[in-house]
Amino acid sequence: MKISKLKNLWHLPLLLAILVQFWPLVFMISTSFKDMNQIFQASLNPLPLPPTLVNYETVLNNFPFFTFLNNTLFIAIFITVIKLVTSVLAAFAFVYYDFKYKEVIFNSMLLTFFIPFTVLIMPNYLLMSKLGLLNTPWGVILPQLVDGMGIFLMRQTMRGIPKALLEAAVLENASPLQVLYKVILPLIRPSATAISIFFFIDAWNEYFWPLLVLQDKGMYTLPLALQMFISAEGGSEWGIAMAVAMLTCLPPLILYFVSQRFILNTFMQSGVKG
Amino acid sequence: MHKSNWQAWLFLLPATLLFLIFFYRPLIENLYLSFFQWNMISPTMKFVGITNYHSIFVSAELLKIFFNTIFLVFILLILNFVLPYIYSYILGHLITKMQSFYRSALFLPSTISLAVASIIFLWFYNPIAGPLSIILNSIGLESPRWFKEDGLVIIAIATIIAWKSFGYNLIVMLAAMVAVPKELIEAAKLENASNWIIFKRIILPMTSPTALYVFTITVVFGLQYMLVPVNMITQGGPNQGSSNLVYIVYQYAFVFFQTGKSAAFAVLTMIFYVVILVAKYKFIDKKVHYEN
Amino acid sequence: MNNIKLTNICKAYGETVVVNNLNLEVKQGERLILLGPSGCGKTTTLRMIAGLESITSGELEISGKLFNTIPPGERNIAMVFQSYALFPHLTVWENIIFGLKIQKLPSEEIKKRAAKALEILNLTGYESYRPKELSGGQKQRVALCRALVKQSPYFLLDEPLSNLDAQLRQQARTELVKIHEIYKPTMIYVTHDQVEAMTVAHKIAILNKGTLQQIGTPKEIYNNPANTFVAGFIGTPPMNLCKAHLLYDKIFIGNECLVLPEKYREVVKERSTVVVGIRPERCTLEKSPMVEAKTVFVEDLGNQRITRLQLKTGEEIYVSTVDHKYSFALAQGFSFEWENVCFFDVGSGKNLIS
Amino acid sequence: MNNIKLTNICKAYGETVVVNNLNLEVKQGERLILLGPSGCGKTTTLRMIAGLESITSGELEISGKLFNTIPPGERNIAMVFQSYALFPHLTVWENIIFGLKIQKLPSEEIKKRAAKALEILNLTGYESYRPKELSGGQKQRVALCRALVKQSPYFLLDEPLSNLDAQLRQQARTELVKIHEIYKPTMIYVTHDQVEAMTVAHKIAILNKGTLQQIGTPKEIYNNPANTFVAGFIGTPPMNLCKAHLLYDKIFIGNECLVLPEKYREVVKERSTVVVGIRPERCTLEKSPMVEAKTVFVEDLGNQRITRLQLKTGEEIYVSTVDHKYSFALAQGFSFEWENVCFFDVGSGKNLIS
Amino acid sequence: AQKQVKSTGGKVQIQYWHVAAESFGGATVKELVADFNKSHPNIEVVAKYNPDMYKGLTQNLQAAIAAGKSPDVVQMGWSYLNYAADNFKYTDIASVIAKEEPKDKDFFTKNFLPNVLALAQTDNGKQIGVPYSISVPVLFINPELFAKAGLDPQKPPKTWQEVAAAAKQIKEKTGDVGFFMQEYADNWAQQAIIESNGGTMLKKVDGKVKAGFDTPEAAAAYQLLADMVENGSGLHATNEEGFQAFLSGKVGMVCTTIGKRANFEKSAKFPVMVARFPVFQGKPLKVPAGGNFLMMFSKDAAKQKAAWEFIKYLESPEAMSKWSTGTGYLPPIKNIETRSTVFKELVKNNKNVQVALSSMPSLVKWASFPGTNGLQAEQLLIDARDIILSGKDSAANVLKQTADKVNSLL
Ligand SMILES: Nc1ncnc2c1ncn2[C@@H]1O[C@H](COP(=O)(O)OP(=O)(O)OP(=O)(O)O)[C@@H](O)[C@H]1O
Ligand SMILES: Nc1ncnc2c1ncn2[C@@H]1O[C@H](COP(=O)(O)OP(=O)(O)OP(=O)(O)O)[C@@H](O)[C@H]1O
Ligand SMILES: [Mg+2]
Ligand SMILES: [Mg+2]
Repeated sequence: MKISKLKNLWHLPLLLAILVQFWPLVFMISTSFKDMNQIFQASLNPLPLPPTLVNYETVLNNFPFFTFLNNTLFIAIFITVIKLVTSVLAAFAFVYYDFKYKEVIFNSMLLTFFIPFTVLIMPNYLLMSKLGLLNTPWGVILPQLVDGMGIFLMRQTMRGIPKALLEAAVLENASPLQVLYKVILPLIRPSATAISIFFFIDAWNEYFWPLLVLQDKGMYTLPLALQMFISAEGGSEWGIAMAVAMLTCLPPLILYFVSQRFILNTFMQSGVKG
Repeated sequence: MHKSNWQAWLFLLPATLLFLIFFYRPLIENLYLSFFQWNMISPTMKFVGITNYHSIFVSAELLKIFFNTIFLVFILLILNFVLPYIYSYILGHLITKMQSFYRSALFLPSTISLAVASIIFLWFYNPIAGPLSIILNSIGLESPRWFKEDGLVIIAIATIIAWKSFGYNLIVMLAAMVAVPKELIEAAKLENASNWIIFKRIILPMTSPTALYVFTITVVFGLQYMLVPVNMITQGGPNQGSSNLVYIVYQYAFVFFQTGKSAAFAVLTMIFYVVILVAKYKFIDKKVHYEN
Repeated sequence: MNNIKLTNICKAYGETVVVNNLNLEVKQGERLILLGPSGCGKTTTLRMIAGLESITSGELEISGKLFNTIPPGERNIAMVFQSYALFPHLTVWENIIFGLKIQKLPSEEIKKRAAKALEILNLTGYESYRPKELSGGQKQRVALCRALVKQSPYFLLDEPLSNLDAQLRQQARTELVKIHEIYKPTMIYVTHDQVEAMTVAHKIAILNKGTLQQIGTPKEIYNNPANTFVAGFIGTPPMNLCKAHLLYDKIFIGNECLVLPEKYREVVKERSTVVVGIRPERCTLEKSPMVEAKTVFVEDLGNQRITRLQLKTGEEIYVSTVDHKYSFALAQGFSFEWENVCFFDVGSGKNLIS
Repeated sequence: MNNIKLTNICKAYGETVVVNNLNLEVKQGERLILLGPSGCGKTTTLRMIAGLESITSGELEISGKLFNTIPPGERNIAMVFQSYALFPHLTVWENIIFGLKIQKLPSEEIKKRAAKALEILNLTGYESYRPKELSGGQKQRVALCRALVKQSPYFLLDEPLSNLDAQLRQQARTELVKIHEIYKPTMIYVTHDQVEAMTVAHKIAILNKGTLQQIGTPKEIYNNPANTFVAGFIGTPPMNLCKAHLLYDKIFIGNECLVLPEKYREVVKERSTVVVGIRPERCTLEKSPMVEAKTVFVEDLGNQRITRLQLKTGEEIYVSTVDHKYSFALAQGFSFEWENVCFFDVGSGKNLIS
Repeated sequence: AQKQVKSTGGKVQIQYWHVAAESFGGATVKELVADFNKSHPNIEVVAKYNPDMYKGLTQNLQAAIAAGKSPDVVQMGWSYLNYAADNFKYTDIASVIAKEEPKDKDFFTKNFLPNVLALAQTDNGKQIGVPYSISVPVLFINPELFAKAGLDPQKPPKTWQEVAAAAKQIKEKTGDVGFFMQEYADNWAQQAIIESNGGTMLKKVDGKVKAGFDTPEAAAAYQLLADMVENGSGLHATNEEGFQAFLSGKVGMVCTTIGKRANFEKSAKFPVMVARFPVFQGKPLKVPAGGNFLMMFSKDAAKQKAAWEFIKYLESPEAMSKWSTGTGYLPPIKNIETRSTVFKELVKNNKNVQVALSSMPSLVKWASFPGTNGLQAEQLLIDARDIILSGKDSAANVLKQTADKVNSLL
């Protein structure tokens, strides 16, 4: 094919999109290295001159940053692990067994993915309150332990395994758990990893539900800690807020950078259809 | 494949339980609560019949909120459905270099917390001191009050959501784009078809199932994501200008402490969704080309 | 007595019957080949025997015991899948001992068996390779290996060679027969490749649309097809089938009046029409032929020429000749010998001789 | 003069050269078949001609004009893809008229052409079907139809029959030739099926690893392969190739001392070793053979028997016989006629005669 | 952790809920609690921060009470006074004093001005808590922008007419915005301007509370703000945006709580000045008290006593000075300048605090909307503010309509 110069014009909209998508990140990074004065003087200038670590120092010295970090980690990891387990088990049932109303049950699970979370918050909040789980990590964790999308993605991944492999294992007298353990899990590991990372990032970033459930600062997750610095009665501390934002975004970003190929491929291959 | 029902159920048990408790039970409870007047603390709940629904339907609020919802959905569809569609075509079929770079880079914001995004955009849209206003000023325009004008506020909120979910939608669309067999496009090229014709006559129909999926998640995720920026930036203002069917549920429950009306709104919202889903199956699915 | 016996086996998916009243017996040490067009139910039959598919009705007996409801893992059947079904995350060695480990055999025994099988199949040295590092032929041997180590008396193979290219295929099927001769398991082998069927089988069972058409030795099937379906299915080009009218001792093939020998008149009995079948390679092109015909088209395959002739009735006949034996350019038609002709009933398609 | 001419065409992906210095000419109305093992560059060559792949170096002339940089849409070439490349969301009719509509032909003309093509290909009545509702053979015909309606003087086909089963394939290729005879386009046809190549081609070009091995009529290629690659590639079983030592007028095949006729001594010249090639069907099994050999294995394919013989040197020879002609059980070896023997250079593999 | 009140080793443990974010008094709370715990070995106060200000705290309180785990001492926002009185089972501090510590019986009269004490009383005069933090609306000024516009920052506008004129001048001379009034999700600052023009927020008709803001005075006050926005000299934006703009030097005056003083002084690149909340020509100054008062929710006697001890400590001049320094709140107690040397110093050194203190005698109650729909009614007034400021309709019309709606809700 003739590669014309015109073809390169298509890069323009893409570069524009990159610019738009990256601006907020650049702003966040640069502001986090500016002191109060710089922030309000030159908001367009991305280069903090001179860069200062004062915001990070404040965050690390004056705030229980590591408590927030621990809380977030605990909640996100717990959710990720359990969600992975529930999704894998359910997806396995859908892939391995044939039972009555299979598709109906599957669809009713998938459907939950389409229910807006807000519609559920009040009853769930009341439940947490009845169980005495408000202001505990468990209150945050419980309603997030299962995910229609997760089951869907897992099932999709497992469907990619040739049925003959499972049958070969069955012929060798492998029990369902052995099939899951010895055949399916090793085979879907890359996708499962990607999906878990996505679970983790989602749980890590969750803002709204923890905001309702957690009241005690000692319980806070990082995204919640953020709003301590914005719209506070005493006024907003932009530099500090951006430093916290940076620290909040860093783990997901690192995870993404490390595993982006997996993640993108998993979404590309899931062959989602409505 | 294997018929042991009870075994299958054993594997399904954890997920099923959790779904029942945290997804299906609340739907029912909403219906129940919507017939009562209550403030979440008082030990007694007052049965009021359909009063809550009645007061919702007679208020002017409902219309505005409904309109806001539709408008938000409309903007989101442009930003998160049409735009990714076009971009995925460019990315999948029109350029040959740097594909994976664009892919990775454009997906990146999906990993960022919406709370962070909201704060950054709050600054971005500042009508006096924000970068956008500085740019607008420099070309002689005055920045509008993004978060204080009806309509504009919805657009501003929508851009925050778009920023977050553009990448994911793009990737999903892109997957469908590249799944269109290269040979089909080449066959069309041999017939001297232009890029536009290829897009219109081949890509569009062949990616329609995925497009429908992206369409749906744009609506669903959009209304879900909206909660964070609205709560952090506008609290539904100005004058309910950024409120919508989903936010109002939260507002009545946790700002006004009127569980009955909140629940009633939740029920209405679910009905709205069901209508959309049914409409999707009835009208849109017919026009979609499904491979299987 | 490690035989496999199917009695009136049926399989239906909802309304559609996929295997219909199948009766089949495979004796100990025998190689039975299931042959048939795509979708005829070969795989389904195999999977029912393996227990991977439930049996709708009928009885499956293995070694004289009713096996209908025994779970697949307990049937002690070794199966080689069309796609080999090697576990891609395991090495050759791990693949081979997968089942033995689940059976919890002593590790000494496992090692012994696996080493032996690897040696027989010439795979020693490949133990730590992963399937994707192997060629098609090697993969196929690993799959065989995994079946071998089970030392199961029953071997089921579902188109084990279909993924190989022509050259490898020939090698592999020779190997397969060799291995069978060593272990002598009772073997059922599915294919839709005729050459494979003809060369490997002790007995061939031909299926069509879920119904058994014929079961017999390759020779029987080739020379004496039970009906027109089998006749048209076996051989490339397949047996020529054309309608012939009968009048007293005369038979009209392509409007040509021939005398039907006494012997065959008993076969066709009172019929006024019959379908005659002659294999293309049993026809000869002649200058003064028994049946006159026009040469329409000649395909030269190098080692063999296919001549398409058109009879006066418009019917077409293929004649296959080895080119350096005949001068076909002058041919005015074809001849044959009566003993090479099959007679089929027009309605049912049944072979009237067998 | 609708010919296609490739001069020194090369195609490289980065460092790897996929097509190497290819020279090829297809005359108007000719059917050229590109044959070669998988990955040899057949598809790439075709795609360069269609303009779907850029040409690294060399010249592509179509009708005498340099076509290297003309965009594919303007070349007016019809192409049938291996996978058919039917638009799944369009009906048969819409698929066929897709290109015509883009060309903005008057709708009368479109209708006329499409109806004609549908009729020729026996697809009338299927206009409103979608590709997924068609069988493999029908799909293939729709793809052909789409190419036909263009009434383009150039036809490129990339393994158009590879997805069909044996029976259909035979039908389809006859049809294809028939259609070609009607329209007489200049045609390049890619396949790796030999039977197809032998029966369809006016000329065959054999590629290996991007390099042209031989170009000639099917007969030339079969009887006189240019080198050992072609010899081993064409024919099932392929030509027997074995090393022979020469001493004065003697030639040693399988340790058997034979007298090489004068005529061939000139061919082999001063060489002390040579590779001799004999087609399996040109060998005969004899009780008192020219070359003694042990029968290792006999495969009965019904219409033909393949006998594997082992020479004293350990080399193996296949002999293909039509079963009712020879009694092979008593065979002590095989004979052949010198005129059927090819001689190849040991180093380069070149045929010494041609 | 939600350790409920447990008596460990004879210690009474009580919970103190506050809204002091880390950047706004959080450290002071810590210091005060530590200090108290040290000096009261038999009591242990556990402090708990509640995000999202008083709304957040009220939400949490709802939940805690519903779960039967109410805290002991709570910072309650002034505007939540009626809601708290109606919906929460609080502990009557006066009766605790009478029962447990009779010696403190004149605590209230001794420490507070009557107008300040009244802030924590319901409409029928019931004292439901103790005033703790007071903030007043003031005018923050950017003197550099003033100078640039040819205005004298030393003579800040005293009346709203002057504010409007100054804003206009700033806009015309510098192109920057002249004025911004805070737009929190409450009507606090707006109440100040309405009432300073002689309007009211709520009125009582036949013992029932009705909207009182549909008067010409209220409309005029609001219209003045709307006109500023209309002609470009005033800014209508979210709070955060307004403050960002001010700190970036792009707004001349910001009307907001004195509580922002410390943050503004630290963040702005110019010397922030504070002026008193302006008045309308010839009308008295009325500023609603922002901040909070302390309420008690202890149930058993021991904890009630401990809670009272703690409240007394928080209201002591020393603690009060620390609190005021740490937050910028004004102390509600009488004569603090003379009772605490720390505070004396603070006032002497910071003119801005002085200015704020001078409006203390003009304190009035922050209007609080009663009833189950009270919060929703207040939201209506917030919505009205948006409509008026965006210039969609005249203030008079909007206030009238809103009053009708509010009346139907109340
Ligand atoms: N799960 C199923 N539900 C319904 N029909 C099925 C199912 N599985 C197979 N069939 C049908 O049963 C018939 C027989 O299938 P089977 O796989 O046994 O064919 P086969 O002889 O192995 O064909 P091939 O040579 O193509 O492998 C086919 O027509 C197929 O469509
Ligand atoms: N885009 C590409 N980049 C690098 N190598 C390529 C590319 N496309 C094809 N090749 C290589 O070029 C060689 C020739 O490919 P081509 O598709 O022409 O083979 P072919 O002869 O058509 O084979 P087959 O019979 O399998 O279709 C192959 O080795 C292939 O791996
Ligand atoms: Mg099969
Ligand atoms: Mg190819």
